[in-house]
Amino acid sequence: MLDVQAINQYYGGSHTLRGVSLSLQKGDCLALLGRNGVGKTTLLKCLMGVLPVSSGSVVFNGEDISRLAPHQRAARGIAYVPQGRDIFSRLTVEENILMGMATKPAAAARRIKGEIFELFPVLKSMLARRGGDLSGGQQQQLAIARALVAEPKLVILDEPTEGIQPSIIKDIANVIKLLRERGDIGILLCEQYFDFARQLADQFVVLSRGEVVAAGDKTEIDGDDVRSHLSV
Amino acid sequence: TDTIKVGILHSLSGTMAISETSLKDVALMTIEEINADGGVLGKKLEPVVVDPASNWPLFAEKARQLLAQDKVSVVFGAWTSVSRKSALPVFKELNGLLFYPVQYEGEELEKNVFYTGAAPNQQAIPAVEYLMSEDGGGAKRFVLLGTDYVYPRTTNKILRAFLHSKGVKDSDIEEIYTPFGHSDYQTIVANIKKFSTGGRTAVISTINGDSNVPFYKELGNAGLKATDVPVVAFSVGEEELRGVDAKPLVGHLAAWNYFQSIKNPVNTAFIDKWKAYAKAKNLPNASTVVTNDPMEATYIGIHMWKQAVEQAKTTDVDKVIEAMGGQTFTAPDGFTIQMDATNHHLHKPVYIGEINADGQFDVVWKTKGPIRAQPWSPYIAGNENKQGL
Amino acid sequence: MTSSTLVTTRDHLFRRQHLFSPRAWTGLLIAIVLLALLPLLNLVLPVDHPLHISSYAIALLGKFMCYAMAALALDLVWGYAGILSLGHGIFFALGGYAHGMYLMRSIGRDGVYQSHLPDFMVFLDWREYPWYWTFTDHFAYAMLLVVLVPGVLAFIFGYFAFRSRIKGVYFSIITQAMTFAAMLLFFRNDTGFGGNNGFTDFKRILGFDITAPDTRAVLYWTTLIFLGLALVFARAITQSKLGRVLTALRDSESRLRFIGYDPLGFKLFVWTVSAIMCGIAGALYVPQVGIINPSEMSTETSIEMVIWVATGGRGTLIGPVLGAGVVNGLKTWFTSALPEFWLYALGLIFVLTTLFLPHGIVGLLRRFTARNARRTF
Amino acid sequence: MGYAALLKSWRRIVLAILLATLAPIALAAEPASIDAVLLAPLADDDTDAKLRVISQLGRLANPRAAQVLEALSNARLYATPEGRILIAHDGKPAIDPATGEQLDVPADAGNIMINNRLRRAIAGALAISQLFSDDAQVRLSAAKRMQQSTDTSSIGLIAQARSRETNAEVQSALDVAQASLELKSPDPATRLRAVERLGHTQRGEFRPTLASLLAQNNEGIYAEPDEEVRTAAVAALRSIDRHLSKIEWAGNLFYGISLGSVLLLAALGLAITFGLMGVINMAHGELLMIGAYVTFLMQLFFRQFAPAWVDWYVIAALPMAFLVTAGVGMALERTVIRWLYGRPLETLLATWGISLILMQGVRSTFGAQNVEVSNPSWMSGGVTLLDGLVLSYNRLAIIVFALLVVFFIWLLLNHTRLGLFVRAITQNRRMADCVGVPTGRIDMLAFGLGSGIAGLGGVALSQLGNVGPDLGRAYIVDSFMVVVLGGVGQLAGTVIAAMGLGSLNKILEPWAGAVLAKITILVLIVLFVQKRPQGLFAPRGRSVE
Amino acid sequence: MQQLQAAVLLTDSGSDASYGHVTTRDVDTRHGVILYLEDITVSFDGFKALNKLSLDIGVGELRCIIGPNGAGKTTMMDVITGKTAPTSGTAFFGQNVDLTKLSETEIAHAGIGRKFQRPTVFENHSVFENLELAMKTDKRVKPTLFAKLTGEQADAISATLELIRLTHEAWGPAGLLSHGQKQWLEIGMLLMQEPKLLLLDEPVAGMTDAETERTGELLNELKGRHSLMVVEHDMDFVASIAGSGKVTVLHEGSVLAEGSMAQVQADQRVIEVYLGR
Ligand SMILES: Nc1ncnc2c1ncn2[C@@H]1O[C@H](COP(=O)(O)OP(=O)(O)OP(=O)(O)O)[C@@H](O)[C@H]1O
Ligand SMILES: Nc1ncnc2c1ncn2[C@@H]1O[C@H](COP(=O)(O)OP(=O)(O)OP(=O)(O)O)[C@@H](O)[C@H]1O
Ligand SMILES: NC(N)=O
Ligand SMILES: [Mg+2]
Ligand SMILES: [Mg+2]
Repeated sequence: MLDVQAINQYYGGSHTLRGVSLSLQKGDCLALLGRNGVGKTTLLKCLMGVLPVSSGSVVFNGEDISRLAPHQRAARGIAYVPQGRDIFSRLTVEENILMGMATKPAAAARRIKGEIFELFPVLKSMLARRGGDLSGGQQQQLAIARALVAEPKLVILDEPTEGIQPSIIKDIANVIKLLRERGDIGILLCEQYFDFARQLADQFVVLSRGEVVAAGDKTEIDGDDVRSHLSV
Repeated sequence: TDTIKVGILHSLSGTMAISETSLKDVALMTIEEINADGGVLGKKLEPVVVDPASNWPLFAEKARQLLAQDKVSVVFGAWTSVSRKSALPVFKELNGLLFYPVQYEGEELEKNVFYTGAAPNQQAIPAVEYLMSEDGGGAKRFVLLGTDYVYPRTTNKILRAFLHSKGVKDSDIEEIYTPFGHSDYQTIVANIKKFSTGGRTAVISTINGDSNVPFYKELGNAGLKATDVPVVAFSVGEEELRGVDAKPLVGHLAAWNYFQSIKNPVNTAFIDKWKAYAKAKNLPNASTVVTNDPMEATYIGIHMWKQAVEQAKTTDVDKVIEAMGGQTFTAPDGFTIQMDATNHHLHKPVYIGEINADGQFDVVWKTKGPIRAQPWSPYIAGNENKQGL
Repeated sequence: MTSSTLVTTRDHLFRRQHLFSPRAWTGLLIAIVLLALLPLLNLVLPVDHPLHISSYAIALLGKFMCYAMAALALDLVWGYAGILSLGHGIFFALGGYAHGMYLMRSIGRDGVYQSHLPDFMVFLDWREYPWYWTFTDHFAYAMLLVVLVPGVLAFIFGYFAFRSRIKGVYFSIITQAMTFAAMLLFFRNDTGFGGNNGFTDFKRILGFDITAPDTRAVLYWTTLIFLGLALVFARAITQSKLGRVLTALRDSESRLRFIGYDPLGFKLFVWTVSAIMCGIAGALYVPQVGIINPSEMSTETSIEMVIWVATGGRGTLIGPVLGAGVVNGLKTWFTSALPEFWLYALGLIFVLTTLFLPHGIVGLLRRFTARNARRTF
Repeated sequence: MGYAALLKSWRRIVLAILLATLAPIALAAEPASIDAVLLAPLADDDTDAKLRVISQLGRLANPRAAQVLEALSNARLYATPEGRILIAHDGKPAIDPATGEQLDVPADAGNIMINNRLRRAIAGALAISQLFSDDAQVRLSAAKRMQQSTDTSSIGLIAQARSRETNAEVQSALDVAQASLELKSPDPATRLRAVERLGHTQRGEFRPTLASLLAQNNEGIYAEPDEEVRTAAVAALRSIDRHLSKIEWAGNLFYGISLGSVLLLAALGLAITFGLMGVINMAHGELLMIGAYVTFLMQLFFRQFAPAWVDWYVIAALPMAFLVTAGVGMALERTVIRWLYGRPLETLLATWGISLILMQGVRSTFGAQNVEVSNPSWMSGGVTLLDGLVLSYNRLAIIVFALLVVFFIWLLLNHTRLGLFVRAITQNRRMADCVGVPTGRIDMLAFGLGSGIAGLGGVALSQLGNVGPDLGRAYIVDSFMVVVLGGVGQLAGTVIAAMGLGSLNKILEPWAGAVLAKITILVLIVLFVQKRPQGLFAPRGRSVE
Repeated sequence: MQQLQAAVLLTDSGSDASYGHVTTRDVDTRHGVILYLEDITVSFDGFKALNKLSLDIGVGELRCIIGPNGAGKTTMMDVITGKTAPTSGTAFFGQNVDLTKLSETEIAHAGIGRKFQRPTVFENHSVFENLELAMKTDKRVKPTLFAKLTGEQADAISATLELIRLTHEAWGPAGLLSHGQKQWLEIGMLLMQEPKLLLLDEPVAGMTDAETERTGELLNELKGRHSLMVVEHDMDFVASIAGSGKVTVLHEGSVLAEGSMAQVQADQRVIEVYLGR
């Protein structure tokens, strides 16, 4: 469903992504790994359309979306949990979740379905609180909830477990598994927490200095090999 | 050179543009008229228009530009007294020549300036006398309402002294000032109303510029009619009334030395010329243009300067000043008026008009003929000895 | 520790610790010398000489330099410390009024009413100078006021505002409110500063005829010297560690607190310095322009100052100086060349500058001299 | 024939008899038509003679005399050079009141001008005959006018009217009118009764006459000789003064609310473009101005094409102004402002430039002068409360209108997603884009909405003050103050701030004057922000950083 | 590892205030306790983020704090650093410094440094300048205006740069760093302040496992000579730094459990609310 071909990206003079390619099938979970500062976030931003690519293509469900604006990509079913959460800090929790449904028709986006609160019960008790007042972990949960209510076809998660308590990480893992099992959604997961990634991913792509240095599915790839790419 | 440069120093933007743009246009019209007549000393006049943008210090700067850079022979310009005061030092320093076309407070006499508007005794004093007369309503109490700057302050100082001389007590005089651009007159109108419960009251308004419209609207809506509390204004003319619905104002008064409604052939020609000019130049709202007192004063000023230059046979400032004294001109105000030989002011007739529904004035009182200006008001102590230059 | 690291570090540190790069020093000196020569073209050359410069042009340049100094002062707080003042006109005006009081008293009895009082006091029937005019006939005292009045006002205002942690638009708006209030106050004739007219018709400064060409030239040079000093001084501040604290303050004030800096003192320092600089600019402006009135405190004036800075390039020092010169130069030129259309031209320039020159004139210059420019100013 | 006409109405007979006793001159006149000789002085310059004619005409119980008076007061009376007086009618031939002859006004006929003194006299003269009108409303206003009369000779007429009057309101008005004349009665008891009656009215207009009773001449002798009457006068004055101060308070409150709604209307658009969107929109004032000019154009349009409906031009101007300014706003947003999001201070520079262009644009098109926008008749004048407090209709309308606009915005922001989207965009544009908000379109709509509301504000402002190129400049500072004081992005805060500033201003103004009041307000704003550095409705907590 | 040591040595020299005089009362830690929190309550519109929280930390202790999201860990740090005023309760730095009466700046002066949960660096300043600003020195106006960077100080900054592996980015704006790099920069800034008590809110969030390990080593080095309070959700990391030290579990604003890592991990209540089954 997602096919990324030879993306190049520059920040001013520095070449951040160098010919990155990857592809993701419906129902799969792809984990994107790499050390700090190698360009993982940059890649995800390029996929979401937040950053322009200077060359290469992003094809989603057969359509080249590499020139589309983020909201157009969102409309095509891509949801994004950014690193750093990007909560609308002065909107209430409820409004934040409603924002997740921005691509839906207004009538359908009046109420929040209860399901999401089963996953993140804490949000339910805090609907009226401002997003920015939440604790770090609560915000992270909110960001994930916001992406999930959009009922996306592809969800891009940039370090979703950051700052989240262990028990909820487990829950999130379960949800991702569940989504994956449903088979109608693609998951692109960028993660530092290797065990978490390994538990969920069908495929791995390891990035180093903007280049793909290793890729393969979970049967092919060897954990220690990946780890070696991740250490200094 | 084969032209004579003439500076025009009127605000074309900012708060005073309302009043001053038409003076610039009249000046250009007059210059065109003179040029069509063969110019001055065989040379064409070349207008140099600058925009001091209602900013007083800019008046000084632009005056300096006109005199030092463009080397104009004369400048026609300024409206508010404060702009004149700010440009004055430049005219003195560079020995320039300024024709100032607006009624003002007096208390000034400069060799480099010719005042073609009214001094207080040619406008304010007769207006108050009229208000006190049987016909004017026999006012006993007075609200002196003005914009807070030198012209209203000084004028009211003179008027207060004048009223004292007529036996009016301080308790029967209320002086109120508002800043330029003031727009909420609710409280002030309520105050006037309250003040008027103390006896026959008239308002003497030296409100300038933009504030007049909200003031009159408030007055109308608060139900204060001219028959109850008449307002006489010194800065409201035909041009200002273009921006107001005149119906609620009918009966309120203004004192000037000229009204568009004055009937005489010179005036008719002047009005026609102006209307034709507006149409030809495609001025905004050309179909509704009006003439007013400062426009007439500008027109007179330019013509008199031309006469003086021709008499002096030079544009040299000192010689022109010399030649200005005693110049006469058949003015649209219905008289052949004269530049005083000593005090640089015109002898002017005084008219008091009531606003009618068309935004014009019906003359209800006038002097028999032109009267001489007293720039040094006799009502101000210490002025007794000041007369000519 | 690799040696290459040390080299770059030292390199950077070296560049950082010098006030100006040699190139910038040269440029600055050449500019000052050229500007200093201009009045001579007015004084020495005969009027009809092709190189003669009119007294008008000199006066204009003198005025622009005062504006440039005000812009520089504003940029110090806005560009570096992120404090946007929409009311800097008040400091400019207060400096001007302080000097103006002295100039008014130097008129002596040469006014219209030949009184020892200024004309406007005479027509208000005042018999004596009000207390706040005491000693203003002494030049030195007036100069003290030029520094003290804007300085003290800024200090008090700043102390309370910064202590309450008023920031962003809230701060901008209260500076506007303060200046607007002051303008209304000064517009009142009863306040004792000449109302709408302000002070004008000066005759003498320190006994010299204020309109004499050589007096004007001296005023011009004085302004030039002060502008040069202001530039060096501002550069010294922004180059110091304090300068970096200021920019940190602009970007994240609360973070700065947690590493142990008290923003109050830093803000107050730069705010007061800026106000004083602005006051001095105002004091230099008055004798050259020949009038000071409350319109200098109008909202428009203060906003225009912001515009000079933005046009020139906020957060650079030469930018505001250029901005003040260019914007005012264009304005002067347009108001005569296109008296009825100048607002279109000026407005369009503002719009285009923001759209196409996000870093102002300096940004444009840098694009041309891209290589070395980054650290010169 | 004249008598025949009189016989038609018994009222007229009564009146004629009455007039016969009171005004012998009137008897001599021919009632149906008017003697040209009587009218002749109207053509001259002598005001006193004119006054005599007016008072005589007033006593002629003659419709034609009333017609002459009305024509005189409406400047429709002409005099030919031969001294013939003609009543002109718009579109119809003129009538010679002396002969009834219909003819065109000769070209050399001059309009007879009047002044305030004559106007007052005409009103009084007309009032006498109107006292006997069939219409109670006309009688009432005539009676009120008679209260101002100083002509003691009309006492009898008033008494007569009073005796026949059935309407209670008119009765009491006549009583007052009678009382005000009876102050001059030689009988102390009558005077006493009159003083008491006038005191009861509590109306300020009787203050001068009552006060004059207490005046002392140089020898210390009172104008009113009777001690008892003087005591009553003192009491009456006190009662009037009490009432006046009550009116003053109520007035200040009203003025405050009214000023508040003006500030509110001026600021509401900015509450959206600046408060919600973060654009420091210096061209906001010019959007107000455009709204006002649209109103002006609508008025022109109606005058030209639908003169019968001209009173409703303001209503029609509302949607037009909204659309036009919204269009201008959207165009600005698409061409300039969209490039500046995230650089709020740059918007200041660009919108300042835009404001200069818009201002000059209007100046070039409509001229530098103000244009005339008149209140529709239903917005002119006012309702009188408490016998002396006039609440003008235009201000009332504006208060109501302000509330409506607030309600409209509230609906839009809280019951559509627009408000949510706009707030989300200003907080985190990139993320809003990522969740699927078409930021470009929302920005355009929101800016259009803010501008459109500014346009509505402009319509309102056009009803109060100047409509000229500088209109906007006058409101820009106040608008920003209101929005900021209320707390940026807080609609409720904006409303309260506007009302608070308005009321405070008007409470301070009577004793401090307009300027000091404004200065005080500004100083209070500065102090207030010390206490609330984020405005009235400041959000607190972590989310603020 | 030798750079690491260098940095640790540097932070050691902090006590002798060699960079001009810093005017704060000396913290009295004679009782061996550097931080006392007693009955701290913080309520936001009725919601109690902290509820009668009591806690103390000994001199030289490294205390790990864990607890569910929203337990109040960050709020506690806010109270200690003066960002949030407690609704009730007392907070003392040593025996004598009442933290509730001091401003953020004064608390920083007294010797408490903090790394924030979300990295907050001066984005427009270079990495070098970020460290320079944080560096312990007299931070009042006048000394700052006339401050000159000494060779010694420059070296200290260079050492820290090496330690946080940002030498190559030293002169680029900090805003351009990646998330993990900013985390490191924050840690670097904290070290430059040479505080007596270091508060670290989720120091390894977003770091790779290798980086996490390094951080652990660094903290272990600091332990003993400095007092540290570390908040983390990464249990392996917590285990690696806690050693035999105490771990405190916060829940709903107060202490739920306290003890060694093993004790805590075995606690049923902790498993219930935090670790999950
Ligand atoms: N706006 C920018 N301009 C220039 N360089 C940037 C910018 N943003 C990031 N970089 C640089 O690009 C590189 C990649 O950054 P990116 O955020 O993609 O890393 P990452 O792999 O997500 O790291 P982390 O694991 O720390 O989140 C980093 O070296 C960073 O310094
Ligand atoms: N200003 C505020 N207004 C309302 N609630 C707040 C505010 N600040 C914090 N809270 C609430 O207080 C609680 C404690 O927050 P805190 O950030 O201290 O949690 P934490 O323990 O740091 O959590 P995490 O592990 O997720 O970072 C949370 O429920 C949060 O929503
Ligand atoms: N002279 C005037 N009207 O200012
Ligand atoms: Mg990343
Ligand atoms: Mg936390």
